Amino acid sequence: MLYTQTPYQQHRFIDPDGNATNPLPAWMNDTSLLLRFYRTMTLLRLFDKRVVALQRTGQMGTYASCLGQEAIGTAIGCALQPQDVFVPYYRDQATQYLRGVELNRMLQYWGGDEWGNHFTGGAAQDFPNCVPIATQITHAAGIASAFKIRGEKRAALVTCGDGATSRGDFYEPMNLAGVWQLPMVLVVNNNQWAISVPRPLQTSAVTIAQKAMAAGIEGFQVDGNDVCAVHDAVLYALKKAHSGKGATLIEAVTYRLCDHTTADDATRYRDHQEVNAAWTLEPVKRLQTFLHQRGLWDEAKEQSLVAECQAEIEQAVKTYQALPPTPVDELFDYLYDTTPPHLIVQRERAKQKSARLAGGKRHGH
Amino acid sequence: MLYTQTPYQQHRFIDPDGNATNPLPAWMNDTSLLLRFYRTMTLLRLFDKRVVALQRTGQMGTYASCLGQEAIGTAIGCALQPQDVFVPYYRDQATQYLRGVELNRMLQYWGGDEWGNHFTGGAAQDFPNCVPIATQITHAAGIASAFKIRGEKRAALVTCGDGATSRGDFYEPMNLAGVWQLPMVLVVNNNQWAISVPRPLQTSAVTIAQKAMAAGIEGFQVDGNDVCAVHDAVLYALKKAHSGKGATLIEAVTYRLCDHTTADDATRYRDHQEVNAAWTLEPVKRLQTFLHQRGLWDEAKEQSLVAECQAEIEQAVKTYQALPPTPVDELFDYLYDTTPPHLIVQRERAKQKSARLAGGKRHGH
Amino acid sequence: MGTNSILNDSSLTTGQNEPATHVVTLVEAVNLAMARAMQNDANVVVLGEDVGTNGGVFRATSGLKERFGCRRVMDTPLAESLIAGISVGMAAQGLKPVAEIQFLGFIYAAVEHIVSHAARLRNRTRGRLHCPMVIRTPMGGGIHAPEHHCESTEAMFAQIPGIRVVVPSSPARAYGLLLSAIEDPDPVIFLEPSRLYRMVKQEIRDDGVGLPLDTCFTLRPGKDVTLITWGACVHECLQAARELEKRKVSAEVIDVASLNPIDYDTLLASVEKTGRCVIVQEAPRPCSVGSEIASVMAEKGLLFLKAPVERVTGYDTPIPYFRNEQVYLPDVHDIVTAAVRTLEFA
Amino acid sequence: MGTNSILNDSSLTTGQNEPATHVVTLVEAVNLAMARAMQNDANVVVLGEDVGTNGGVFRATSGLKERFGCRRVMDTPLAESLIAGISVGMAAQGLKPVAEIQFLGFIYAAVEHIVSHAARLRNRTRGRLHCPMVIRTPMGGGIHAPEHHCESTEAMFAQIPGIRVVVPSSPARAYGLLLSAIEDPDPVIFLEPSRLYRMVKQEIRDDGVGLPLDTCFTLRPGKDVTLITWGACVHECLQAARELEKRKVSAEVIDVASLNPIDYDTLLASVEKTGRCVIVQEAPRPCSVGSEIASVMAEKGLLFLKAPVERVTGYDTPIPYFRNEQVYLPDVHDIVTAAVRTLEFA
Ligand SMILES: Cc1ncc(C[n+]2csc(CCOP(=O)(O)OP(=O)(O)O)c2C)c(N)n1
Ligand SMILES: Cc1ncc(C[n+]2csc(CCOP(=O)(O)OP(=O)(O)O)c2C)c(N)n1
Ligand SMILES: [Mg+2]
Ligand SMILES: [Mg+2]
Repeated sequence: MLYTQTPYQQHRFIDPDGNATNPLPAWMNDTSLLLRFYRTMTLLRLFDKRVVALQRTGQMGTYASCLGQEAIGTAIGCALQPQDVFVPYYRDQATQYLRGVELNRMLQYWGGDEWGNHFTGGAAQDFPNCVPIATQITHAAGIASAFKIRGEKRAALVTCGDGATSRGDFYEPMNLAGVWQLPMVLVVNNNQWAISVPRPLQTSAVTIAQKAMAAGIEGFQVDGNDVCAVHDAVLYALKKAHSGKGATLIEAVTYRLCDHTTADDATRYRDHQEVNAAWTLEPVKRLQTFLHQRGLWDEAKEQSLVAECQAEIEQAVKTYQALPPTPVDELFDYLYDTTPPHLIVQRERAKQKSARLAGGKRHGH
Repeated sequence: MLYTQTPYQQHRFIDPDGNATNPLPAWMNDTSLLLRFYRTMTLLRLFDKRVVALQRTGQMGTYASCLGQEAIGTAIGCALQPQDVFVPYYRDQATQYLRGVELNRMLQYWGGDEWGNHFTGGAAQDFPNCVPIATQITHAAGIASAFKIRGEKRAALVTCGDGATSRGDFYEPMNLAGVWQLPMVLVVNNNQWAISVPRPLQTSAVTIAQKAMAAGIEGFQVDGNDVCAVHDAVLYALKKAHSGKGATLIEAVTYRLCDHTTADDATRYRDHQEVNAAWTLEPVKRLQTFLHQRGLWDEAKEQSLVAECQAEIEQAVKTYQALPPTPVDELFDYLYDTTPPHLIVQRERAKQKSARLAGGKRHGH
Repeated sequence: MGTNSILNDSSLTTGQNEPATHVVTLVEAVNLAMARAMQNDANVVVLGEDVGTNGGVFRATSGLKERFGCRRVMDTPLAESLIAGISVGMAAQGLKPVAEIQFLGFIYAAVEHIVSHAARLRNRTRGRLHCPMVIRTPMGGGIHAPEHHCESTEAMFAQIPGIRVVVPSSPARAYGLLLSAIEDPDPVIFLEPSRLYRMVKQEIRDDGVGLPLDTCFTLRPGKDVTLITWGACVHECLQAARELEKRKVSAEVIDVASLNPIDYDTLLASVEKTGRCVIVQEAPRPCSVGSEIASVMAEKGLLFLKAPVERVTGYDTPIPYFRNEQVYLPDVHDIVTAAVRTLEFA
Repeated sequence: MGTNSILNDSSLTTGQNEPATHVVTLVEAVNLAMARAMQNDANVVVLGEDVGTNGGVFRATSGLKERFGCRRVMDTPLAESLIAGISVGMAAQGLKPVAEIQFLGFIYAAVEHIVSHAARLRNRTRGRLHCPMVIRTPMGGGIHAPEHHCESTEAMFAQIPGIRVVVPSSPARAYGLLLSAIEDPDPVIFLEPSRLYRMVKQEIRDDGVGLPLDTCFTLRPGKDVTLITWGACVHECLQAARELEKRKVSAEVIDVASLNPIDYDTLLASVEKTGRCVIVQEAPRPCSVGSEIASVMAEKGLLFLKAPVERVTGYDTPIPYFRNEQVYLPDVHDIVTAAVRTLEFA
């Protein structure tokens, strides 16, 4: 693990074998939080598997799994405050879940329905997934600017991948965050691959964290497979943001154990050895071992947790599968605040057409 | 003067009082080169003044003067090899002049005529001025890629301003230059202002040079008012590029003694003291003093040089003023390699219209 | 460009008494509208390159920073994608950013944030988030400016569902339309014809009353031919109409003003009345706003068109460097000739 | 997406003997054309995201890196503005870059380099420098893809003077048009309908012969009504023509193929013959390629149009997420209905 200039030095608390690397921070005495980490990561791993299965059986659109990267989203989700705004990319299921986005809503999004972005409760102000790579970082800088302008003690936390760091939308808002001392936290999920492009072909910077120097802000790496390390780093950065001390870039080093998406076949461009090696570092097992050693976890607990998660997931899948398609009218109702005349005409045509298509389906031609 | 990580350490050879700061590099024994520096800077300073006068009297369009920044363009122009390609922004009159772009052609460009971009001779492959800020850097990376792909010992040297460093087009190609080890030299004319925006509002990075770390390439500052310092730095970077050792970012620290352009009024946003202080550091006087001290320059030489430059400039102004406007046909002839039918029709209409307008002018209505 | 802000006008700074009237240029009207909006709504903020101390390169934001402070009038680093993208974030948080892009020719880097985000945020989130932002930028030729400073690519935005595109052609419409654009809950691209910035002065009442964004403005009634245009060409069309009057031709002149969505009803009603349609724009033809209007005539106007639709436009080339720009810009003669063609058609 | 490159075909790798014929899909034809161009001209290089080892997310560049090496088939960092901008630099240096933008929805960041540089370099330098580059990108809906992967914003480029915009609708046209696009000395935006990538197979002769970029393709002669379209909709139009035939209506189907510049002569000649014009596109209407074609009919067709021009298009909204995309995409029924309307008009 490499560093860049920062007062922050805690890049890891739990090593790959699940052993603590002292000293541990006080907050790690909160076992309920540690168990919440574990539950979330377990749930997400099972959820991911289920969604991929749905896709393979034609019940789901293209899906981006977060296999192997659950620690990052979990750590962020548990660190964010209610008043903060989360700006995801598209591998942030764990954070979204912890922010209160229902699993069935995530299914709805990946299933091709705009209502999947209609978050409520704690996530009501969070941004939806962002497909155009890195653009969400600029939005986060705007959100952080709004907080600064209004003098609110809130932070915008935004995520992106390692590939995203090659885009102007990574540098421009980070530079602004430096000049305007914005309450922004940028967490890079460095999973070593951007689809088929390995990290070394993305940049020759030794670390992604050092890119913070271009913006004159603080940046550092953490072990992205150690949920505690990521959590502590995010706590540090959020505290800094909330107290008006500016923005932070956190590079969470992990590995994409899954294909890029269900539309991808990673065997075309990377070999087994690399993936197998990465499996020895993965975050869920690591935390489990750690909890075991502390007597906080056992086989029975594991089994009931898995059963509980399965049930929650199946419930979400049922809800998703029962959803009728969005009425096509909404395509026109949410485009402008007041729908202009020509769209009202088109809305009628669209309704008739969808009726025709439904009829067509019914009569099977 | 601050540094970033680099083996290169020669940020200054001539201090503001014209005194040498030893040790001087061998190439500085080449007095003819030193005199070429001085002649070019003197010519450009006089040229600039003349063009502004033309603009004030309605004989020229908006013009971006390089007052105070002559050392940078001069140093670059004398360091570039014929096989290299120069990719300017729009304050590079000195480099363009040394590359063989005639003064009257520069007048033609700023005077609103595309032929002002039709360089010949040594500049035939150079890019024209680039108005959309920073975009030229990406083109330079493409040119450098072509050299690398073809295995040619050539470099692309590109310039930009301090404001340009806030744009994606600054970071993206610099990052690529790192990954692909491109033969590219990026010289930032840090003249402290982007129109009315002072350098500290552009970025909170302590130096612009350190932005090179984001791309994993070498970057450093030089005294942009010391033509010898800039020249030595560019020689170093070009040698590196020619020998396949990759790209360099050079931050040349100087000051924009002029308004941003003739359309700007800098008194609205910066005060006299700052400008006056900057005048004590300006490059032409500095080199002159240095040459004096070495017995290479005297009042008589100065007078004849000024006269010679004035003559050259007046000749260029005459040529420019004698130019007829470009026939409007060319608007259609150079759009596509083969002009499509609808444009041939439009070309006829355009010819008739320009005849009408000319007629109109003649008859004064 | 040296005119000073009229914000020193005390009647304005103390927004108490009777709304003041001012005789202003178009750019001053833009300035007045922003000042009024900022005074009425603390959520309105202004951002862009050189909009602060310098008051904008055309002085559109002159005096705003002094009056409302640097937290509400922000000089950004030099990055258009950034300006558009942070505006999306600010707007989603309930601010009403009014961003300046220094020239339309520099907006292209911002297209991704406009098309993929600003235009879609409401729809993608089914109304959970929306984007009340305005991007102001000068457009068009005729000011002897350098290359890239004279673009007329309004169609690039007029074709995007989910945003509005508005072009004022007089100080009064600049004031009223900009106020409405700022109040509008959806993103608006507000294109200011730089050629008009200081062309005419007009008395306007600074009463904070906006003009509708969903209608064209019929500037001159007529019965023989309809001249449809927007932005700077409005003035050539009005002159052309006067020319035509001398020839006993009554031309109706319509300023489309809102290019997206377009008020088709007014346009169709006029052409139904006159039977003749001349569309005038600075932009090249292909896939332009003029194409869209002409195509609606082709769909709906076949029964009442007495002559083919005429388009008077720039050539299908980039606008030339300024030494030749006059040949490119539609002028009164071009418009009159086209109108006469529609009248002589049989 | 798992099909393998057909470059293993030896007759191709040793370009000696009789040009081989292959039965290929559209995406395989694209692959063949690039391979042929790279074999014939060492200046042709391919770049983009995932175009190397992965062979492109649709496998369009599959096998090229293995065959021509990583200096001619370059995986770039993830940055579209970069991809377009370095292509400009490479092209100005005499290379012929063929850049892939992974989806049309991600090209927006590249608009500045396309509009302000690629399209103008020749004109700005009066022919001293020019820009022989191709940007390939998949377009359109109908493949159940995530948001931003189904755009039809061809008009954004069809309106830009100085570039070409080409859309193939069959494997043979993909092969021939792409070869010509790569050979063309000017920048070409080459839009590949992803819905067609694997829809049909067709036998093509890999003879390196290109198809003209300045003509439409009349795919089906007819005398009663002209169906004008491009890209994926070509197939719905051909089906619609067959439907209409059952009703004794003879429909001419024209694939515009080159959207900028457009071959207006062929389109006008056809509508002059049939008197009826139905334009079909996936894109929304405002300022679209369909608008441009309809407007030309309004200018030139008044005397021979027997019915109003009909436009069958997507709605003036973004294309919905895939669960509703079928309602958005023009289908055979929509086209037949519009054609019948033109025939019943009186
Ligand atoms: C602007 C843009 N370009 C290209 C794509 C296609 N694409 C989707 S994901 C991806 C790779 C992203 O890699 P990274 O940033 O490392 O995130 P990861 O998927 O690895 O988590 C690409 C190229 C896109 N979605 N947006
Ligand atoms: C993309 C773009 N945005 C805005 C402008 C308008 N503009 C012209 S010069 C300039 C400031 C450039 O400052 P800097 O990069 O420091 O160069 P300098 O002029 O100081 O040498 C701006 C904003 C432009 N030309 N291009
Ligand atoms: Mg990645
Ligand atoms: Mg500067």
